[in-house]
Amino acid sequence: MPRPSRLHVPRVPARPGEAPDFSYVSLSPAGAVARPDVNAAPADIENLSVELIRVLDDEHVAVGPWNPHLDVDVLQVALRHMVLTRVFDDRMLRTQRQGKISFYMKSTGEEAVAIAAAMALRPSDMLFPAYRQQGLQFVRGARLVDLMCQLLSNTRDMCKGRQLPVMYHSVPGRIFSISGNLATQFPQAVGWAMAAAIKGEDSVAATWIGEGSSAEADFHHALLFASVYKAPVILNVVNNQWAISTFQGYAGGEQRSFAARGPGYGMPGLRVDGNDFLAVYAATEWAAERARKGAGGSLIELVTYRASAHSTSDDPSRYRPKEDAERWPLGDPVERLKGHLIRLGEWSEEQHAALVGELDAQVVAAWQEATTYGTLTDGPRLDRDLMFEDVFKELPPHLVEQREALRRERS
Amino acid sequence: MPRPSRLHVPRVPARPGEAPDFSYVSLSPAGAVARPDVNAAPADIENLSVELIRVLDDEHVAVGPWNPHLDVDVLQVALRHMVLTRVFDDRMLRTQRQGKISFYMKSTGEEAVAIAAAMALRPSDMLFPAYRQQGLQFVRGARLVDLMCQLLSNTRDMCKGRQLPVMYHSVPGRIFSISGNLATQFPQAVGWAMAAAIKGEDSVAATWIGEGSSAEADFHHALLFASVYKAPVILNVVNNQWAISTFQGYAGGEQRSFAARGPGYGMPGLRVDGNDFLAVYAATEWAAERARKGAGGSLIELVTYRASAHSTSDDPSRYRPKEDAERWPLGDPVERLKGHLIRLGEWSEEQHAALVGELDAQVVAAWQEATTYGTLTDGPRLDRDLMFEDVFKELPPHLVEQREALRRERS
Amino acid sequence: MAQMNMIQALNSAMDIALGRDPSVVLLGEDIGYFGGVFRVTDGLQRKYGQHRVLDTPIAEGGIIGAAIGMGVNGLRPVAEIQFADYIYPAYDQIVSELARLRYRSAGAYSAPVTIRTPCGGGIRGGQTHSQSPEAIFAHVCGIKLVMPSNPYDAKGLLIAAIEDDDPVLFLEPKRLYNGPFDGDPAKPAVPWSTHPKGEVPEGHYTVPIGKAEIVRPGNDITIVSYGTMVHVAQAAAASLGLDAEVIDVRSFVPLDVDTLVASVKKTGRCLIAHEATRFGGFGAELLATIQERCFWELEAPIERVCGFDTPYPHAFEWEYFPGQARVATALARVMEVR
Amino acid sequence: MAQMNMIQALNSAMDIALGRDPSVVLLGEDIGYFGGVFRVTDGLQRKYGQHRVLDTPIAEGGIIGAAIGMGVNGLRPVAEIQFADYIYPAYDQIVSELARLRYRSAGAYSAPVTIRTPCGGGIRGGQTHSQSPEAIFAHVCGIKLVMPSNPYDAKGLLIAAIEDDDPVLFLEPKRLYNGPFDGDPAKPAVPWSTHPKGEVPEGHYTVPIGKAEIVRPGNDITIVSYGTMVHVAQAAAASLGLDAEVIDVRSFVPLDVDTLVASVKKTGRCLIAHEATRFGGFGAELLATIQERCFWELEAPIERVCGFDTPYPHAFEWEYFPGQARVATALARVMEVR
Ligand SMILES: Cc1ncc(C[n+]2csc(CCOP(=O)(O)OP(=O)(O)O)c2C)c(N)n1
Ligand SMILES: Cc1ncc(C[n+]2csc(CCOP(=O)(O)OP(=O)(O)O)c2C)c(N)n1
Ligand SMILES: [Mg+2]
Ligand SMILES: [Mg+2]
Repeated sequence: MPRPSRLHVPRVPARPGEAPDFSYVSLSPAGAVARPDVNAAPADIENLSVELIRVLDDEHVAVGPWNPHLDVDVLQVALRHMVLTRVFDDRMLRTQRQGKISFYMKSTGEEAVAIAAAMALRPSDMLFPAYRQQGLQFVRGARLVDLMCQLLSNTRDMCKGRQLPVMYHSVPGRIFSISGNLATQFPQAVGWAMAAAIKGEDSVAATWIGEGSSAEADFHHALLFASVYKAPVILNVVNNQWAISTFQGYAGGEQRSFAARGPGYGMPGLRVDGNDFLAVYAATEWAAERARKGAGGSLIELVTYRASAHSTSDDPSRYRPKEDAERWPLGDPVERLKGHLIRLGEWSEEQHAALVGELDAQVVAAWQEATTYGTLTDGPRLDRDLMFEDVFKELPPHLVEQREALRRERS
Repeated sequence: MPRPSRLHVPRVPARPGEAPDFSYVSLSPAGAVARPDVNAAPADIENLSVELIRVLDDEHVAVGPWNPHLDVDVLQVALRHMVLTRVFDDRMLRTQRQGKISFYMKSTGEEAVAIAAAMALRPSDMLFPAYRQQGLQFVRGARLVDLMCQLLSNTRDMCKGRQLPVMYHSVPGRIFSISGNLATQFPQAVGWAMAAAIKGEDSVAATWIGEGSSAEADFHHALLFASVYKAPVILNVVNNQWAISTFQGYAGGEQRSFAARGPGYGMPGLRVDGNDFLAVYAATEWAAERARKGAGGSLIELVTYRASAHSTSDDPSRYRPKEDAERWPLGDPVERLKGHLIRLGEWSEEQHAALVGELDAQVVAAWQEATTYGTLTDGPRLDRDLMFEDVFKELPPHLVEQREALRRERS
Repeated sequence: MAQMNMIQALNSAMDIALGRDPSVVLLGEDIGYFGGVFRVTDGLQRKYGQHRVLDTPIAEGGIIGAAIGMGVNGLRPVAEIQFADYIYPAYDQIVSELARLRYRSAGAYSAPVTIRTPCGGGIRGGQTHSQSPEAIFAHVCGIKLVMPSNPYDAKGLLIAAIEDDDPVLFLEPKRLYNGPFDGDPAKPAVPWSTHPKGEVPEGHYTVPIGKAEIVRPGNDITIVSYGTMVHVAQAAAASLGLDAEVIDVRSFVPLDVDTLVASVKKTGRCLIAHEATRFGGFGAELLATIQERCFWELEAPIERVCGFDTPYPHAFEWEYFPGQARVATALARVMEVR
Repeated sequence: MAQMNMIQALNSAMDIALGRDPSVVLLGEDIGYFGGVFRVTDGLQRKYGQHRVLDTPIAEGGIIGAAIGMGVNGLRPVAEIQFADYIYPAYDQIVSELARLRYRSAGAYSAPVTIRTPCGGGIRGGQTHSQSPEAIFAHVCGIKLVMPSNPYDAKGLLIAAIEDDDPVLFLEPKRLYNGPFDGDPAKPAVPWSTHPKGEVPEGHYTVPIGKAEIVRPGNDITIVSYGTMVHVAQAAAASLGLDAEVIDVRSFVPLDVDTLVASVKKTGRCLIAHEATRFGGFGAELLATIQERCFWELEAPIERVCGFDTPYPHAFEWEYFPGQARVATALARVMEVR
């Protein structure tokens, strides 16, 4: 008789067919967490990694010491970016379903994470995203057509056809090239920040990683190097509860918050309501100021929920309750910011519907233009010689030879 | 004019020519730290990662709640193991200096770390050491001659000539094979512990890593997997202040204790006086009991000092003050245990001198025997066919061919 | 016998291994409750429980590190790396540890870990879902390395791998999961049920590691290939009406040199085809081995048809992929030499 | 001109690079205050400060990850990996990131990182201080790969590497640090001052990446080699009184195919010698490349003399090492073929 296993396996709160269960998410009331000085010693502010920094309360009122007191026009711009992200995601999903692009990844439900952070940072700060922070592109002024051409791998693709859809970058927007290999950007962002410090500049690097990806070695290397050299970096863990089918408990979230890793390395860790635009903004502002003052990096856990599928290759109804997203206790980031503006008397349902319509029309128009530059299957195509370029700065002889061979084959 | 660098670089307290400076080591008085229940929640015992668990006070008296109350004969056995380790190290260094072995690594000043842990564990527990825990071998009953034959890569070498000196193992002693690649044993120990749990056994795995090596990815993987599956494992970080020439501040020790990484992953972290046999014993016992009860792994930081060179290839006078070791605030582990036994009236300087003499004679005798089985340069040699074995369980055709080619070459 | 695609065949192999030997455990990202992103482990956690089919953190290095420890403690872990492109974070644990443990400890310790991972292109996966890293593991001593090209071999080789006391890296050409693929993406997909190797016994059997297979005997030229390219090569030879002898390498380490050499001695000509990039690829070792042993019988230079020495580009998948036309051109060239 | 051993030549290269270009920074384990375990960076932190010559945590993956970020932010990092045997934890950052960044971003981003690491055996370092991993990097697209065999090339190639806008992996055969080594450990050590390539200009110069060197012209046979084996091969050929043409590959990627091919077309015979394990080693690519292009000129099979396909065993260092006798036997065998 074999003995029964004694191994602990993380509990997954609810599976398909079961009722959603978010009792595991520990919440703090909006406004309840103190905002320490940006130079505070990490050991004195460990509570930030346990509590939950929130600004918007259930009545959509901004409360407490983390309220960034933003002007209404800033809030309206933020809402616009968030709605655009959502509209864009929805349309692009449809184009994928129609077979126009090979793959897509939505950020639905976590738009505030990227947009608030990008707005709280300076244009000179460098961003190292994972694949689900498309909001950064909008804040940093990307043209919709340019993003779409990347998705289409067409003749105007910024990646020259080399990357899967959504693996954007932007040199003018200071957004780094997205990698398909999870987590690798994390230590790179720290290195970038170290270089900024070495050059005596006060720019900050910010980077994002999924809570699932935080299990990778790169996460540790980033925290360690950031701590050792006090690099001016903001390390964001987007805890959207799921990594494809794997619950965050399998990434260590069952025993402790992800924010708590920060204090373990002698760095502040902030646990933040990721669906609260104002809270994300305020936390990012705090960490950026801290970094710019030379006090070193911070780890920010953004507590949010991946409301859509992992990607167009995924079907979440196989591994979690269908009603999960609606029951997520931190609500929807777009609805919450919208509610706040309405509450302030600076927005209305009518204005909102008009905005959605306007942005949707923009997206549709951009898509029409983008497809004129070709799609994966139709229209103009990138020159296949491009396949051999940029492996090195200059083409070495063996790639010249291979390029010629392909030319001959296709002539 | 380039701007001055803003990068933070860890401070090294003292370099050659400067006075030793250990003001950075935060101490707690012996007996001052409470001993929580072994089932305590990690969040409730974070103080253990900040304070310093100590039992032996400056008068060599065992005090406080962590006193393991060991019998005198156990203490005498412990002292014997520690003295043997030291004598063995000293003799083996000399044989290296005489060109008899190619390389050696001493554990001088940190003997308590391995010996107390091994004595506190059960023989059925599995040990995954780094290269500086030779004390484990003595506790687990290794024959001196067997260890020496490994150092000599001779005809009785347990590693069949394949490993550098000190890369021992022991199947009956349940000591894993030491790797030259730092840190790799850490997640392996966790996997071993997971397997023990899966099989329903109550054995514990213990593993050791240098504080410098804790920077490697494997350290993170180990903590993470141990936390996720509550594996019955004891993760020991031997903080002997130096990693070759690199001060522990470069491994993250400037901002925070290494023990504090534990709570970051939701696991207890214990900061322990590594030169205090009783403290190391007690902490190991606590962690083992916790693990056996199913409450999961623990991280133990052993605060100690590498009193000798890194290895026979190293010269520490190039990078730290010569008088450092003497001024180390936690003293010498052998002297402290000896002082404790004397204080108990169970030991004397005369007995000690006799013990040193006896063990030294044992070591010398064993060396004489070991060299009759060959040395790197003289005497009988391993069959060179062995070079091709154990790459795979059975020799594949290409290795048979290569073995034959070598036979022909040498005939 | 049953009809199985490669996914079902692999699933059946693990089902049988789990059923026969309580020390077999599976671990990997998304493999448990979900059954794997390619569904290769579908249903196994339900059948064998969460303690034998483990979902893991996303940490390939940790997965292999833990698997080694499990192997040392008497289990037979089968670890999945979600895509071969993501095996690099585990490279150190594989080459420095898993592959060397038996050697460095003179047999005192070893870990019978099997690592499964989907490889190869042709699924529009772009540069990070299309790689074929066999060469960087073939050069490492101490780990066996195999790749099946059909469901029958997939099941038999996987059972053999799990039962093997040495570590085995098991590469799964994902383009073949659902059906044989002759390199023409425009043709409608063909299921394995149309192929004789889609007939798979339901029970236990093994395909020996270390043996190549002559999938088509012939006399004009030897085509040495593996994985997806076995099917492309056969189609290319057929398109030219060549009487080619097509060899499926199947096992890189150990390599079945005798079968290769006997064939080339017979045909006097040889073409090597693989998807991986050419420079320093496994084709170089195949070519070198054959040249060393068949020099006097060779009537023409051995040629290699491989992936170009660039990452696998999303937009140029079918220009990149060494398809039928490229193989056929090379075959014609080698045959032309008199 | 000055007399320099390889350590001094490498040190001088970095000194010059740091002096000429404020964006050059060094980072690695023990490289700063201490000057490196082989003392290659001795004195550079003292001269250029702690912010340009950085001691790092022991985390090879972190070192390369951070170096990439630094490179993206306008620096030219030169990272040291203490031993090539310890480069594997950085494998993912090197192959998935450093080597692919320019390609995947279509030139928008790139990182001119140089990675230096001591490789090879012959110093009683056992299996974890003796490895020669060139093959597992040569197969990766997007990173240049070089290995000098003497102080002159070491300095010139390292300056070229640091100034190169592509990433370069720079392998240093540590057995040659202090003097040329012909493979006979019983002979007294010879210093570089006895060798013409120990004469090294004190100032700035480069040796181009991508060019092999004919270190000894000859007509009987071409010996293709690199690193320590260049010296062993020369001695072996001399011991037989052969008029061998000895080529030092120097640059694996890009490979100077023209020089190799021209030589073998001339001599009609070829022996390849390297220390790395044979199976799937870089010798296979060299052999394949030459066979494909020189088939009609070859008078005998190309042979390889390499390390055995086992880890580098401590006790059998000199049986393992492909020394003069083994090279000479192979040379004689190739020459014998008529
Ligand atoms: C190194 C590596 N391992 C595995 C994968 C496959 N993979 C892609 S996304 C993903 C899940 C990531 O989850 P998380 O980090 O939580 O981000 P999220 O998708 O929730 O935004 C996995 C396992 C990969 N891309 N890279
Ligand atoms: C992966 C790896 N990187 C680097 C080295 C080289 N190395 C050997 S020991 C050592 C220092 C380790 O220091 P620490 O972990 O503090 O252990 P200690 O020597 O102090 O016991 C280094 C860098 C190695 N063996 N393996
Ligand atoms: Mg997630
Ligand atoms: Mg240390």
